[in-house]
Amino acid sequence: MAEHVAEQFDTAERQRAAAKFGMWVFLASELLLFGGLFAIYGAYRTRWPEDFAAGVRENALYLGSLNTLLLLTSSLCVALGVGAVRKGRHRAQAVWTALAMLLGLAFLGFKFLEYRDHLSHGLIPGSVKLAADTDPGRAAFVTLYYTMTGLHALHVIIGLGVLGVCVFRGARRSLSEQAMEASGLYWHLVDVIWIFLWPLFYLTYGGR
Amino acid sequence: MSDPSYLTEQTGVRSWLLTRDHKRIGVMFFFATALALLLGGIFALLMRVELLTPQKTIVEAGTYNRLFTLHGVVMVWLFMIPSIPATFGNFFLPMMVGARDVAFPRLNLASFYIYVVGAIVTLIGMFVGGTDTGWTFYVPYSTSGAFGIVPVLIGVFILGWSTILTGINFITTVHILRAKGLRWMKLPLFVWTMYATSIIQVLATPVLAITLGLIGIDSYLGWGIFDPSRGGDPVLFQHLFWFYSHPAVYIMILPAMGVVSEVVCSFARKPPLSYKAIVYSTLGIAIVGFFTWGHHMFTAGMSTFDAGAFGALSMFVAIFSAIKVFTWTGTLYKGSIQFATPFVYILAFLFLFMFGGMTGVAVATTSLDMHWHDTYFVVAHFHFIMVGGTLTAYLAAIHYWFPKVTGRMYPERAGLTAAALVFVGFVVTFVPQFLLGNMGMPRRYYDYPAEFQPLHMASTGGAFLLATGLTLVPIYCAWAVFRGTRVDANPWGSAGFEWRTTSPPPKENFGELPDFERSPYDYGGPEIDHVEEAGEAVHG
Amino acid sequence: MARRTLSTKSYLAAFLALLVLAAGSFGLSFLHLGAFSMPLALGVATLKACIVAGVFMHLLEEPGTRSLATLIAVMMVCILITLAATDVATR
Amino acid sequence: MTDFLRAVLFLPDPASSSARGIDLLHFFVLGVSAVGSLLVFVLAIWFTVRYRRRSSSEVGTPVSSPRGFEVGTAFGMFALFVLWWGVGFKQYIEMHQSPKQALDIHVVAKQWMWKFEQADGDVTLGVLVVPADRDVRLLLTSRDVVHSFYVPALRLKQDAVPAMTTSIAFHIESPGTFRLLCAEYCGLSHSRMRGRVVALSPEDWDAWKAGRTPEPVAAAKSELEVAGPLRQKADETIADRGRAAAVSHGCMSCHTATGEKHIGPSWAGLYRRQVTLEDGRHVTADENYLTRSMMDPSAQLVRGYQDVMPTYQGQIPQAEAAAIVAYIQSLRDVRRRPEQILESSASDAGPPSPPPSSGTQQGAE
Ligand code: HEA
Ligand code: HEA
Ligand code: HEC
Ligand code: CUA
Ligand SMILES: [Cu+2]
Repeated sequence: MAEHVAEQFDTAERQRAAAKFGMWVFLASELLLFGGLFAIYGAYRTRWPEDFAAGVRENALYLGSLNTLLLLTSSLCVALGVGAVRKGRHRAQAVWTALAMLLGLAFLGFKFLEYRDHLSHGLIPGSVKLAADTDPGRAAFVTLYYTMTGLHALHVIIGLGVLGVCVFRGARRSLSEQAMEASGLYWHLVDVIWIFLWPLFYLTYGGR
Repeated sequence: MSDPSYLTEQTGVRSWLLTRDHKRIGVMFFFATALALLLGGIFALLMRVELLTPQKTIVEAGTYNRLFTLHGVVMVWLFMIPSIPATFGNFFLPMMVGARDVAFPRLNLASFYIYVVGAIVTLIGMFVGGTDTGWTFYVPYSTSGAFGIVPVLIGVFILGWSTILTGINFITTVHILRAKGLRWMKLPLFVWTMYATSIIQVLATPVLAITLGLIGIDSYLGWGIFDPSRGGDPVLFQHLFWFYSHPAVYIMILPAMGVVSEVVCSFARKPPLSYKAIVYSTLGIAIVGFFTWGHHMFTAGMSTFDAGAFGALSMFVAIFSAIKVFTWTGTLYKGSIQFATPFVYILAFLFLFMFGGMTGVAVATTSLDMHWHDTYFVVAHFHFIMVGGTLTAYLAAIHYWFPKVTGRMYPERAGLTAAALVFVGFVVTFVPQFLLGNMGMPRRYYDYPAEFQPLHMASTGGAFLLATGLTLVPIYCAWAVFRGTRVDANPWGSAGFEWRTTSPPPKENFGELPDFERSPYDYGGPEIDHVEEAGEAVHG
Repeated sequence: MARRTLSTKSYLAAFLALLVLAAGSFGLSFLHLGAFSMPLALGVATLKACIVAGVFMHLLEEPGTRSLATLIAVMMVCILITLAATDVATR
Repeated sequence: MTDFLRAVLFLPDPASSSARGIDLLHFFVLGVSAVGSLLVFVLAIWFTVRYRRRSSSEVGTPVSSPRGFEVGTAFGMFALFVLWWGVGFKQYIEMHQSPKQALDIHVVAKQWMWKFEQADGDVTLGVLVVPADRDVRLLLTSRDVVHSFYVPALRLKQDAVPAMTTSIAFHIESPGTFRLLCAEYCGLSHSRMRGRVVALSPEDWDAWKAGRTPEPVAAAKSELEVAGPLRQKADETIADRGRAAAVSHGCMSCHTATGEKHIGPSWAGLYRRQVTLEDGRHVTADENYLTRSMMDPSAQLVRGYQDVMPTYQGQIPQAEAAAIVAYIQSLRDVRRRPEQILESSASDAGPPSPPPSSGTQQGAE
């Protein structure tokens, strides 16, 4: 289908460039949104290195790593989806994107299991128990864990919504290349954030 | 009139409220932000009246604390940050890059409504919640109050997204929609400042959003991220808050600097002394401005090491502003200077901004800030820049572009009278505040020791003079919209792109696209070679 | 259209590289690396992020300004983290 | 000359030599700013008159900036600012260094009152009584929100932050009474959170320590609106109260005051020593370290000990925590047992600890 070009653009090419560029700027903004949390993590980890390492050690290493695998794979699927739409193969696009969504849902499912496990161990942010029974460093770790992965999970949910629209419109062959690319960019950003959350919350218990 | 302008092309309330025309959105933003200015000004005057006497004058302590919070929040987030970018930026940025509209017109309209919703939520939140934290929301005071500050936080959070969307729109427009032949280093200087402002908006605002979100969580759910009784670090909150709020002061001043560059060149009818110097210093401010936030925390218990680093970086960023001030002044040399209201405001700007900025460097001097921090000296510093600098440039912009936006001229005599009142009123209001700071008068004080009273009385008197001057502006402007003399396309004889179309412009901005290869600062005239005579005269 | 387009093959190669790096990072976490574990893990993460950005997000296809914009954002985040953490460390 | 400038700038009379030094920088900085801004203003106005437009079609003559203009401006400004920064930062560091032999006073701020505790148990509300011509160091903390200790005559200000100990030093030259204000917004009565700093002559100081109330102190108290007693001469010193608190919180089941090592390190001779941490870092056991060791012990584990000490965050009231710190300070000169000296000098790779000073009031018991 011929793309509709809005009046402010000379060509469809420019319109496509604008959509993608705008998305990039938005992603830069999103990066800083997480940046604030990373700064808090950095400051508190500097202050309580031991507590944080201990906190990491107690997190579900295998579940978290499985989740990394899921998100990386979903990113590949989205990238293949974009490749497909560029070649005009809308069907393939819808399939790849749907697959990515499935992986994303699985990610959320495992995340949910992890949260449930933590909560059942009394690691409830803000609870009196957490404040009273744990060292402040441990409590800070737990709180940051929920805040950072929680905000990330929120982004996964939004990303799933965006991808859902892409599947829907792809199936009806009414999805423009730029819309798919922009949606894909968003999903990849969610992946990139997780690439950093993974070591911060699951891997770096080194030391002892 | 032959072709309909953007004002007459469609009429009716709906055609305004649902418009995607960047010019109409700019006009709507203008009315909304001017209303905010009025509101913030009323709060300021109430505060000034209260401060007439050392004890209670008209309100109780609790009310006073809410007043300065309202004043700060309204002036910063409802007025100053969107003021120039969302009104004049929206109106002129697409014209100045030769585009028919911004890149994402629907997003643009959305950001207007997000602003309106955010503003309403913020105001209602503050009245209902009785927010009395000051605009800085320092923890643990903000998270310990019996009244929820959560509604205000949500309001400011929403306003932040409006700012971010505007920023994304502008950056994309400048990158993608420049007209053929318009190269980066030929862009009007106002576009450059809007571009730099947008970068800050996009990169700094999300940090505010997350920080406010966290104190919302702290005070509502009690997670204690910044709560010292749970091991949280209140000083860390200050780091995050100022990581946004210091760059935010450059969101407030950079657009004003863009206006100054445009008006100076137009009114002297010559290119700037050095185009490159202005462009690079604009970008320099936008980038280095991110590294100086800690200068608000010299007495906060921050480490001595950080204090030294932030002090040095703050002085570094001031150099860019210095280059700009000297370049503007030098631009006047050998100009053909028209003396009219916008230019009067520019003269005021040069003086007030420079002194305000230098006092900024003064408070950035670590040992001096030990005395000045949180006193009226700081209050005077930032009012010199925000009122004497930005508000003054905003007024210059109103008068300079009035004929372009409305197709009519404001009354010059009234304009000059208002400008004189504003300048005198301003000096009388805020110079005494420097002295109060020196004497040791802390800010956010409802009661004060009696010996501070004479200076406070002078300040209050000045505030009313200032308010009188400001009130004149909307009155004669409203008159001029209907009764002012009609003007042709380019009443100032400017070379700027926006003056190369009819006044008011048509919906598509340009009937016939002008030649964008001709610089917006090209007035003809022989290029004289630098150095010799130019040299001495330029150095202040 | 004069743009370089990344092929399906390059996506798969990138994915493979990501898997290898992830496995490496995972393996490293079992070694008792002490103070090195953090910089190493973050270094690998950065590399992975670059691959995702370059290939999946097509930064390699785009004009340099996109990369520049991203770099500036990344730089701001780093500055924020560094100066806030030095304060805590040297207070 | 300086007095004249002070009068013009409305600066209060300085009460210390560092305030005098700061004033000099103050004059220089504000002078340069005012003169510079006025020059630019006058120049701009002069250009406006000199180059006013004479006909409506006239245009300006393009002038490009003289060579080296931007670079010259940048370097000129840079040199000027480096000067300010250097002088200012030096002064700043001096105010934050702890002088040796200083009189330590604990300041506890709360909404909306100042409480001052000296090591010998003198507690005053609202009025800080210090000897003139002597180094004084304040150790500030807050019980609720952030406050700021501000004495304009000293050109000095320091925030009091909950769960943190900040410090600031000053030296008042001659007897006098100075205004104290709270400079960080702290709620409803922030503007009434005021007090006085009274510097006493040696005779008056002795009288004060002997339990009398010298005239300047009484006058300062009567100027304040703060109700309540001026002074609570505690029956015991702050260090005594610290000992009691330490016992009641169970510290002594793991720590000793005599130098023997127990589950935890002994507190004897701990204050101001270099402590070697588990991760190899060396820190000085100052107030801030001691406070943090209580509130969050596992953040800085001492080498050779288990991470068994519970956190006392939120369990010890701020005042008692400060008292315990004072108690540990008072144990500074208790000799450690030989085996412990051996043990610690073996692990002390860091620089030698500063020589203990005896002039402090902590050992008064
Ligand atoms: C538009 C807003 C704006 C701008 C542009 C600035 C610009 C600057 N500000 Fe300001 N500032 C505020 C708004 C602004 N500020 C606000 C709102 C606060 C209070 C916040 C609160 O606590 O509520 C504040 C507070 C504030 C503080 C904290 C004070 C305290 O609380 O103790 C400091 C400290 O360093 C500071 C420094 C600076 C510096 C170095 C600049 C520099 O960027 C200035 C650079 C400009 C110049 C230096 C002028 C041009 C220079 C020349 C022409 C050279 C002249 C040469 C000679 C005279 C020889 N500002
Ligand atoms: C943009 C920012 C801005 C502006 C313009 C102003 C304007 C003014 N401010 Fe404000 N001020 C702040 C930002 C601003 N302020 C901030 C951030 C604080 C800190 C708050 C805090 O501590 O948390 C502060 C604090 C502050 C204090 C300190 C309070 C305290 O610490 O106790 C005082 C005291 O005098 C004061 C006074 C004034 C006065 C007299 C004006 C006057 O200039 C106002 C004059 C304006 C009017 C009277 C309105 C007239 C307008 C119209 C009639 C409509 C015009 C329409 C058009 C021109 C189109 N302000
Ligand atoms: C269960 C035993 C135990 C109790 C009870 C205990 N501590 Fe400790 N404390 C330790 C151990 C073990 C260390 C050394 C390891 C470390 O730094 O955490 C220590 C270290 C310290 C240090 C740092 C000493 C140094 O040499 O640097 C201070 C200060 C301290 N404790 C204060 C207190 C106070 C105050 C209390 C009571 C309110 C208290 N402790 C209660 C076991 C205890
Ligand atoms: Cu205490 Cu203000
Ligand atoms: Cu600042």
